[in-house]
Parts: sequence; structure tokens; C-alpha cells
Amino acid sequence: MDFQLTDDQRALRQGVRDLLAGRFDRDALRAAVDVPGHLDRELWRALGEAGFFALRLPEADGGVGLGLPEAVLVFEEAGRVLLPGPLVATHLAAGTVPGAATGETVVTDADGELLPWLDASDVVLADASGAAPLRSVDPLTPLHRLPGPYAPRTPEAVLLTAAEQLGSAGRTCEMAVQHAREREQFGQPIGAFQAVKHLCAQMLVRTELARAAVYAAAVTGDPVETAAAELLADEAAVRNARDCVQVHGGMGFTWEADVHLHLKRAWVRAGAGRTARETEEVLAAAL
Amino acid sequence: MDFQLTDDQRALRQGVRDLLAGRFDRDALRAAVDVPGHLDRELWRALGEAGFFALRLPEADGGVGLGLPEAVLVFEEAGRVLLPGPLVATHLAAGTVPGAATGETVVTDADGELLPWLDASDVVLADASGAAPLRSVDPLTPLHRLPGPYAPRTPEAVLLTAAEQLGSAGRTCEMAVQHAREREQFGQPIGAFQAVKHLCAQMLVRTELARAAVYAAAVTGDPVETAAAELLADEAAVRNARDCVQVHGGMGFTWEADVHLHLKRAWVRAGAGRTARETEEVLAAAL
Amino acid sequence: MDLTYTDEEEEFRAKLREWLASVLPGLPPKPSPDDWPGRRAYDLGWQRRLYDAGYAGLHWPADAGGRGATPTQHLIFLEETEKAGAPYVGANFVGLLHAGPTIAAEGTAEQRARWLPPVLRGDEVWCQGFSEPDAGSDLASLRTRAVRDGDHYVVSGSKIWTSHAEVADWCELLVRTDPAAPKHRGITWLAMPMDAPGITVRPLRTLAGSAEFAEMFLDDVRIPVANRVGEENDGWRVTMVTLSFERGTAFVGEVVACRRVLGELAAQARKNGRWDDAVLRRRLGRLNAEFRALWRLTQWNVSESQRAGGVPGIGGSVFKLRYSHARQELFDAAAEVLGAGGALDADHDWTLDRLSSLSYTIAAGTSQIQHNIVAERILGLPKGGK
Amino acid sequence: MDLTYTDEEEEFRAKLREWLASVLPGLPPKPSPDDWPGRRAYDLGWQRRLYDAGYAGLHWPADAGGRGATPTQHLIFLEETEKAGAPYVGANFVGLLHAGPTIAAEGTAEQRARWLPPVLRGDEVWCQGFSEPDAGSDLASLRTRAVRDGDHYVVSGSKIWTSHAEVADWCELLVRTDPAAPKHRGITWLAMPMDAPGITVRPLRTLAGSAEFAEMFLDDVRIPVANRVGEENDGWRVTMVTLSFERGTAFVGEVVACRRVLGELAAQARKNGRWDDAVLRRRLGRLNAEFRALWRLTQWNVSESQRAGGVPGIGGSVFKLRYSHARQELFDAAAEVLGAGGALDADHDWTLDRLSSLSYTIAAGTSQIQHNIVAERILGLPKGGK
Repeated sequence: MDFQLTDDQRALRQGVRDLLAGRFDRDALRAAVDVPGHLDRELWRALGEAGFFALRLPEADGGVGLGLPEAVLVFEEAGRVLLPGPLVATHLAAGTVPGAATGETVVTDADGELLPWLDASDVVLADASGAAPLRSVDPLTPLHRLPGPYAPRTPEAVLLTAAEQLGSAGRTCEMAVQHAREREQFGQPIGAFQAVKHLCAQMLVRTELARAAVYAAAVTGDPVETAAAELLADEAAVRNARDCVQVHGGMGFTWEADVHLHLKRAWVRAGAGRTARETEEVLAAAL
Repeated sequence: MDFQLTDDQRALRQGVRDLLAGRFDRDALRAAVDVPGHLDRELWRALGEAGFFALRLPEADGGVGLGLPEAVLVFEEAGRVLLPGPLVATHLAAGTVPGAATGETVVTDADGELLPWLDASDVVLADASGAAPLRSVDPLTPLHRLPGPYAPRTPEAVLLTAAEQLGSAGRTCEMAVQHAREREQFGQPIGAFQAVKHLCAQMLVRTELARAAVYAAAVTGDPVETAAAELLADEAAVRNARDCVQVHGGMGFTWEADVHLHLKRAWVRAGAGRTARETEEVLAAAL
Repeated sequence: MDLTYTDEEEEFRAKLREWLASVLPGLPPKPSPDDWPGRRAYDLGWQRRLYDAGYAGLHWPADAGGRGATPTQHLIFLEETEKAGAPYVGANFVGLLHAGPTIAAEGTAEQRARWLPPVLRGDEVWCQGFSEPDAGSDLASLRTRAVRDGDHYVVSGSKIWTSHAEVADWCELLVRTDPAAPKHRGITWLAMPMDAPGITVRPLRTLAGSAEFAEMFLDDVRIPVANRVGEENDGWRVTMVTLSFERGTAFVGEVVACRRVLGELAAQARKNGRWDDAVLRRRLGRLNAEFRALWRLTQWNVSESQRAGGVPGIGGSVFKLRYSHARQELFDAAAEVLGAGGALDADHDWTLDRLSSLSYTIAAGTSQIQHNIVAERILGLPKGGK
Repeated sequence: MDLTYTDEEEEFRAKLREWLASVLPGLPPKPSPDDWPGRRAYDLGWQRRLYDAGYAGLHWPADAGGRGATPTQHLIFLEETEKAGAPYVGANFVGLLHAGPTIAAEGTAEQRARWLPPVLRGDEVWCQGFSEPDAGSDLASLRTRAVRDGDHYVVSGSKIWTSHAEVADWCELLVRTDPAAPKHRGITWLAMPMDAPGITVRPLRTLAGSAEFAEMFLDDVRIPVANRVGEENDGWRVTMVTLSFERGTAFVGEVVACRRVLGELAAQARKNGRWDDAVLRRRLGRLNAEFRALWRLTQWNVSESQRAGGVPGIGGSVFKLRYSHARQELFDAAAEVLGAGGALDADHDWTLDRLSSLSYTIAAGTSQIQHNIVAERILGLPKGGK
């Protein structure tokens, strides 16, 4: 047993982080926020070239030949920077939908009642008849509402979404800590106050517990473990984003701060998956 | 509208507090803990003389002629000092069971599955056939288990128990604050640390919310308001006792500290009433 | 402990209801949220109606042009106007609840005569220039400088979270007049005319997407010394008077509104089938206990204030701590009732309310600060720790 | 990321299981909780069996008489012994997990030879004299005084929370040797023979009603200078070595046990009908997620420690914060499953576990202290605030 990242996995994570820092920095993020619904196809192709979508295809089929643990690490990075687009659906379509693997084709799929990125996608795997647009609370994820019935999401889709939640939870923890170190009130950094310190510590605890669950589910593929990962990652992403708002105080309540983007995206991702009710019932039934 | 204590109500509260301080001080409390199941009949008669049981009987019948709000204030004081015995049952039996009003007769009644003080009581209003003793977690409340079915508790019993919970919640808040002021670690009172400060503040918030609910239910007699009072008072008593343990640190984990007596009694009182499930359903149905 | 209303109070309520029923149907249509001049006109129009009917400045002392109503009457007023769906205080908020009462308490006769009647009549709008980018929880560290130049102060600096700045006539402004003094002792309260040269207002977009607030940049703005309320460097004390007015009955209407929303949630859940989810149903039941008790706590605090001759007690911090949390829980429950398809729809009121509820544990003293206040001022724990 | 065990690890597990299956049926009956000499004999007897089978001091370095096993093997050992229902470490706790490793790391060759073999063989019991009535969270403020008198220290003071003191042969004792130095720099680590004159042990009853712990009063107890481990006044550093050993795998067996209890709760609820309560059922489901993840976090931390050559990381504080809370939630859920009639019965194991779970957020560093550790040492927030 060696439940730690291998050197290759560390290198992969660093590579993706560097790629995203170069291709999707904060300016790009805010630009995406300012033009809701617009998908940057050049970035999409760059992701394709970097193997983001073909990651788990066999090398013989032009893929990278890696597994679910590696995909989880990559999607965690995507979640950290709030990378927009139907990433999970396109990744899962690689190998079956032509062009998905290379980032030429944008593929979307329904997440239960909600279909993201319908207008910007080339291929829609869900039955989109009767899809009605709504004004998405998340400026980075356009949504349509579907009349149903809905196909259940695949375990891979659940897990990769949980990985994005994990990345977001880790990032909002970092953002809160950074703000707490820099922001001064009453003559000192607010991070010197226990009330703020303990909020930040709780954020880390949530993140690390979710990390253990998500990584373990990626390694074992166990459905109950996946349900645990979903539950804990959803909770970590939403709760951390809220605590991050709180630590930021008034600043956290502005549109200009990025923290609300994490909260809204976390809501969208949690809403896309099973409800907590369904997940908890799966976990209870397994006892 | 004047939702504050009248002068008479303040005087009554102070009178009961003084009486209990004289007749049931800390030594008496610890003595009661050391002899589980023993009921001090002399104290019981003194309570009777002071009008504890006859409080709501008409003056014409030898009672004090007061109402439920006054009874709530009195039972709150009883809860503060952990006064032992089947207080609620005897109070409610005054006027129907001879001797209950004067404190000559000790009356018990079943609280659902559990019958307190069976052996020490003169009159048992519940069907006690098949009652089996259990080792009560609360050294101040001997219990028997009944086979059922159980009669539902009266709204007055629910409310007076909630008043005891309120008194206990207020007292553990005070105990925590006192300890936080006196106990020094790292060169200062632990109450100077925000982590401790905020625990104490939360205890007060819980107490004051429960107080508003309990007093209002006493004034209106509304069943939904009574359910709210029960829910919030149970929560305040249990949660405050636990936080009081936490603030006391290791000391709070000892038998010698009184705080565990509050926790165990709060558990017993909460267990005696409706479950949170039943109370919440009442509150939901009223929406 | 009496929760019944006196005959006088019931009569006050009955007359108010009657008046509301007569006046509300004749109101003009509500302006759009982005139409600031329209909102100003609408809010001032409502205030004018209140004034004409004798309800303006209900809780203000009579010698300031108010009605000198009791806290209970004020409670009834807030409860009934909310229940009837009357307009919110809106653009009149700062004038009626902050600046006005401050001037009434601390201003000269001349200042009262100049500024109070237009507030009550609905002629003038005030905004608040307190917070600064670097002075939030630690408001007393504010740095906007005012330098005396003859019979004027020359003011430079920046303010933030100034609501209605775009349409305000006046701003109650806190400035630093003595940088050398301890931070609480070098602050002065000024009434700044919003048409003075050197003021730039920039809308500040919140995470809910709206521009309720603004930033305000002051560049050598000249304010007459005569506009100073209270002594120079005594502005902190003057301000605290204002803030205590804010705490007493600030959330009465909101608690009434929350209880209405809770009823709507139950109705909606019964309709869409989510009522069958026991966890959600019991959560709504728990919120029922919570908001009923918060209402009773409001009545408790109001009665306490009434006994104290109208001075609100410290119980406001206890109330705010629990209420701000309960409000967030309420709109989280609303998201459950709606399901993802509704909860992620930015056009749904409850979605916006859910977003804006996040500010409740931050604005007007974060929950962290409120915990300190409760622990130190009510419970007597040592001050000034971290 | 690999969660499969190597062939060597699986072989280790298989052999251990085989041995446990062979030895456990032959164990003597468990003594009653109040029978201290009986418990000592039982615990030492189990340790002797481990020793004879080659499992004693599994995680100790080989040159201290241990097996030099990897953290993963230690994890497997703790998991399998718990699953098999083997005896707990009991009276051997301090010797095996605190004092022993400290002596192994910091003691002289002579000290190691004197003290370590009897611990491994199950011949001697150690207890811990660290906490004092006025030195809990702030352990370094301890005041028990040791004054040098020739080749002895003369020690006076009092200690608290000393488990197994009644039956211990030795006590690892922290004393103050330099009252003038900064508090962390005047502390010395001594091995105190428990039969020395001047020691009074008084049982300390916990809120669960048991006397697991004791107070210890020291009145001019003479301890040879040769019993000092490490330098005079260097005891704080020496102690920190011990404490870090405590953190790594301290809760492995407990997490395994909690998962077993959770299964029992579900079985019990299915039997008594409370499984139909959706709120309770989903609460158990949530606890399933919680404890599965805590188990994975344990494996994560153990793997990290294995890569670091056996040194436990700081992740223990993160784990302890969440675990202590989850354990309390678990036994609260147990009370719901039992209903009032069971939850208030002090003879029910789960009732006692519920009571004792309260100590988990206090002992070995309160949750308040652990939050500080996480915030300051992992997240790098400013130290020393309040």
C-alpha cells in the first residue's frame, strides 16, 4: 500500500497546473465571466492537445493511457481554476464521439434535470427536446432545463465532478488563508484572530477528508466509496466557498472577488449530481 | 404588550432562587448524587410549604392562584439547581391527588417508555405493571422501563420540563463563563481566547432563544409554540451542557464537576418527552 | 409577561390596517431595480404618503417632528406594513434610521430644522459614508482625512458600501480630523451635500449581480464646518448613537417576511412532492420553531426597550447572531424545495435571496464581531483578545 | 496512489490472522473494570504473548528491541487485532507508545537496556505524569518542582490524568528544574519508580463513573539523576518526540471499531423499526461516508509517514479534529437508534461510549488547540493570537 501520489502523478498534476496557469489565468477567467455562454474553442483545442480529454484512452488509440486516479488529479486542477465548459462530458466521450479526444468537438450531456452548455456544444448526448433555457446562477455555466426523464449519471461522471469540487474546495481554502494573512484590521492580520484561524482550519479539514475519499474512490472504483466521495466533496466545495466569503468579509460579497464564482459553480456541480438524499440512501443501504 | 417579567414575577423567581439556595445547596446536590434513588422528603415538604406544587391551584382551594407563566419561572429555577424528584408529576397532581399540593405525597407519572422515581413515590399515575429497573445514566433520576403502550404527556408536562431544560441551559452557560474567567492557561484567562469566547456566546444565544420560546408558550398555551419551546429548550440544555464540558476541559470530564449532572439530566428530560422527530413533524404540519 | 396588545395598541393597528388597505392599491407600479431615479421617486412618494397620514418618523421623538410612538407601536407598524406588502423603507433608510435619529439626538436646533423635516416629508435622501476599503470590522481605523480650512473641512479619501449614493442629497460622513489621536478620538461626523464638487460615485456590483451599493471617492471636497454634528473629534460617540438605533427593531419586517416565505416553501413542497422527503419536511418544521422563537425574541427585546424608555438593549446582538444564521438556513431549505432546476435559476427570487443572505453574517458587524460583543459586553469575558 | 497491499504485507497479515485465531481462544477471562491488579495481569499477559510470537514493539526500531516494521505493517497489525477482538494495549499504553519510544530515541545505552526489554516482554507497566491541575492545554506551564540534591532530584508537586498509576512500576515524569528559564526551557524528563516514598495516588472518577485515571501527589520524592532521559532542562524537546509518536497511528483500531459499531447500529435499527426513520437512516449513511473517508485518511497519513521513513506528519491534527467530532456523532446516533429506554441505560456499552466520547475533543490537545495547530503549522497563519 502506498496511498500517496507517485512521482508521475505529481508531475502530471504540476504539468496541468502550469498549462492552466498559462492558458487560463485570472484575466481569462474574468473575461469568461463577462461573456456568459461563450466557450473558448482555442483553449478547448489546447486542452485536447495536452491530453485532457484523451487521458484515459489507450495509447494505441492515440490516448495517454492513464487511469481514473490520473483523471481525478487533472479534474481537480480544472476545479481549482474554475475552467469552464462541459469538461466531464467531453472527456467521457473521448473514443466514442469523433473529435472529442482532440478537443475539436465539444460534447455535452445532461446532468439530471439540467443540461449545461447546450448552445456551445457540437454534440449533445442527452435527449434535448423540450430543453428550455434558464438564467444560470453561475455565470460560467449556461444551463437548460430538461423535461425528463433523465438518464442516471455514470460513476465516472460523478467522480470527476467530485474531483472538480475537491479542487475548488482546496482553492477557496487557499484564498481564505491568503486573505487572512494579508488583510489587517485592529492592527493585525485577521488570520491572527482565532475566529478566523479556526474557520480556515475547518476548511482544510473538509478538503483533506474529501481528498482521501475522492482519491480512494478513483483507485477502487467502489460505488459506495464513490457516493462517499460525492457527498464529502460537494459539502467541502459549497461549505468552503461560503466560509471563504465570510473570511473575505465585505470584499467577499462583491462581484469582483472570485469567491462567488466558486460558490455558484459548486452549487451547479452539486445540483448536477445526485441529491444528498440519494447519496445518503446509497450509503445507508450499504451498511 | 409587555413581554417582560412583572415585578411580582421577578419577586417570585428571586424567592424560589433564595429558597433553593438555602434548602438545596451544592452540598445537598452532591449528597443526593452519592445516594442515588433517595428522595429527601423533608425538602419535598418544604417545597410544598413554599407553594411549589400548589402554585396553580385556586387560592380558594389552598393554592397560590398563579398561572403557567409563573410555574415556568419556578421550574426554570428547579432546572438551574438540578432539583431531584418527580417535580412535574407532583405539581400536575396537585388538586387531584391528596397531599400532592402540600408536598406530603410524592407522585410520579410515566414519561413515555420511562418511569422515574417509582420506588420513592407514594402514588403512581401510570400503569406500572411490568416496570423493570434500569441503571439510570443520571445519578439524580432513578428510572424504570415500561412495556407500553404509553399515554401521551400533557402539554403542561411538556412545557414545565422545557422550563427545567431552560434553567439548566442558563446555568451551564453561567458555569462556562465563570470557569472561562477564572481558569488561566498561556498566561491569561481562557475566556480571553476567541475560541472559548465564541463557545460561550453561542451558549447564551441558545439560552435566550429557548427562553423566548418557553415563556411565549407559557403565555399563549399554543400547542405549536409549545412544540417549538420543547425543541429549542432540549437543544439548548443538551448542547450547552456539552459545550460547558468542553470549556471546562479535563475538569469537565470529572465526576466531581457538576457539569456532567446537567448533561445527563438534560438527556433524561429530552428522552422523557416527544422525540425530536415527533416535535418537528408537529411543527412542519403547522406550516 | 403579557403578549396581548392593549386597546390603544389594537386601535393603532386597526387604523393602520385600514389606511394601508386604502392607500396601497393606488401606488404607482414598482420601478425596475436598475432604475435608480425611479426608485428614489417611488420610495420618496411612499414616505410622503406616510407623512401625510401621520406615520412618518413614528419612532422619532415628538420634538424632532416624529410621533413619539412606543417601541410596541413601532413593532406593530413594521409588522403590519410588511404583512400588507407595503413598500420597503428603501432610499429613506439612512435618513430615517441613521442620519435622522443622530441629528435629532446630537444636532443643534438649526441643524434639526434644516435636515429633519425633508427626511420625514420624503423630500431628501441620505446615504451613509462610514466603511472604507481598509476599515470594515475595524470601522474606527477609517482614514478619510478632513483638514480644516477656514469655515470648511476639506475632505479626501474613499468610502465603500454606500447604498443609494447615486440618488442621495446628503451623506452622513465619518472623517478623521485628528490623525495623531487614538483612533476612536480623532473622528468627526459631517453632513456632506452630494452635489459638492470632488465626489465620484462608482456602482459596486455584489455577488448577486445587483448594484445596490457604491464606492465613493472624495477628492478635496469642501464641507462647511456648520455641517458638523457634535464636536470635532467626537464623531465616534455621535456615531454609536446612530448604530444603537439600528439594532432595536431593524429586522422586524424581515422576520415577518421570513415566516411568510417559510409558509410558501411548505406550500410549494406539498405541491411538487418534496414534502414526502422527511428530512426536508422536518427541516422546515425546525425552521418554524426557529422563526417563531425569533419573533418572540423580537417582542421580548422590544418590550425591554419600551421599559427602558425606548433605548434598545444589547439583546440585538444575540438576535442578529441567530437570525442571520437562520435566514441562511431558510434559503438553503428553499433551494432544496425548488430542486436544482429552480435553485440554479437566477431569475427565481429565492435564488437571489439565498445569495444575498450571505451578507447577513457580514454586514453591520460580522458574526465573529457579534460573538465578541456578546461574550464581552453581556457575559463579561475579558476584552481585546484574539 | 496504491491501495492494494504488497505480497509481503499480505503475508504479514495472513500470518497475524492465523496467530490471532490460534491464541485468542486461550486467553483468560477479562477482568472487571474495577479490578486493577487483574487488569494489569491481563494486559501484561497479552503483551507477553505478543512478545513470544514476535509482535512486541512492532513499530519500534530494531536496535531498541523492536521489529522495525513499516508503518503499513503497523497499520495492518492494529487493524487485524481490532477486527479479531484482541485485547487493547491497556496498561501497556504508556510503555509501548510514549515512554518506550522516548527512551529508545533519547536514552543512553544503559537506560535502553534497563527499561525497554521489560516493556516489550510485558514485565513492567509505565504511567504518564505530564498534566497538572493548572497545566492542561498549556502543558509547558507545569510547576512540579525538582531540586537537585547530590545524585538525586527531590520532586514535589501534583499530577493529574495519570492512567494506570495504581499498578504502574514506572512513571515518565515531567518536572521543572529551572523556574527562572522561559517555560519550555526549564523542564526535565525523569523516570520515577512508583514505589519511591512520597508518592500518593488517588483515583480520579470520570463523568462515565469509572476510575480510569488518577491524581498523583508527590512529596519530596527522591529520584536518581541517572533516571533522567536527555539533558537537564531539555525535557520539553524530549517530550515532543514522545508526543509525535502518539499522533501517527493512535486511532487506527478505533476507526475500525467505529465502523463495526456503525454496522451494528444499522442492524439494530433494522431490527427495532427505527430504520424507517429517514432522518436517522440518512444520518447513518452520512456517518458511513465519514468513517470510510477517515479510514482512507488514515491510510493516506500512514503512507506519508512510510515515505518519510516512519516519521508521522502533521496530518494527525487534521485527522483528530474530524475523528473526535465524528465519534461523538456516532454515539449520538447510537442513542437515537436505542431510543430513550436504551440511551439512558448506563449498563449499555453505547451509553458509556457516548459519555466517554466527550473526552475526545479535550484529551491529547483540545479541538481548540488542534485548530490552532492546523491553522498555524499547516496553513501558516500568524502564531500566538487569542
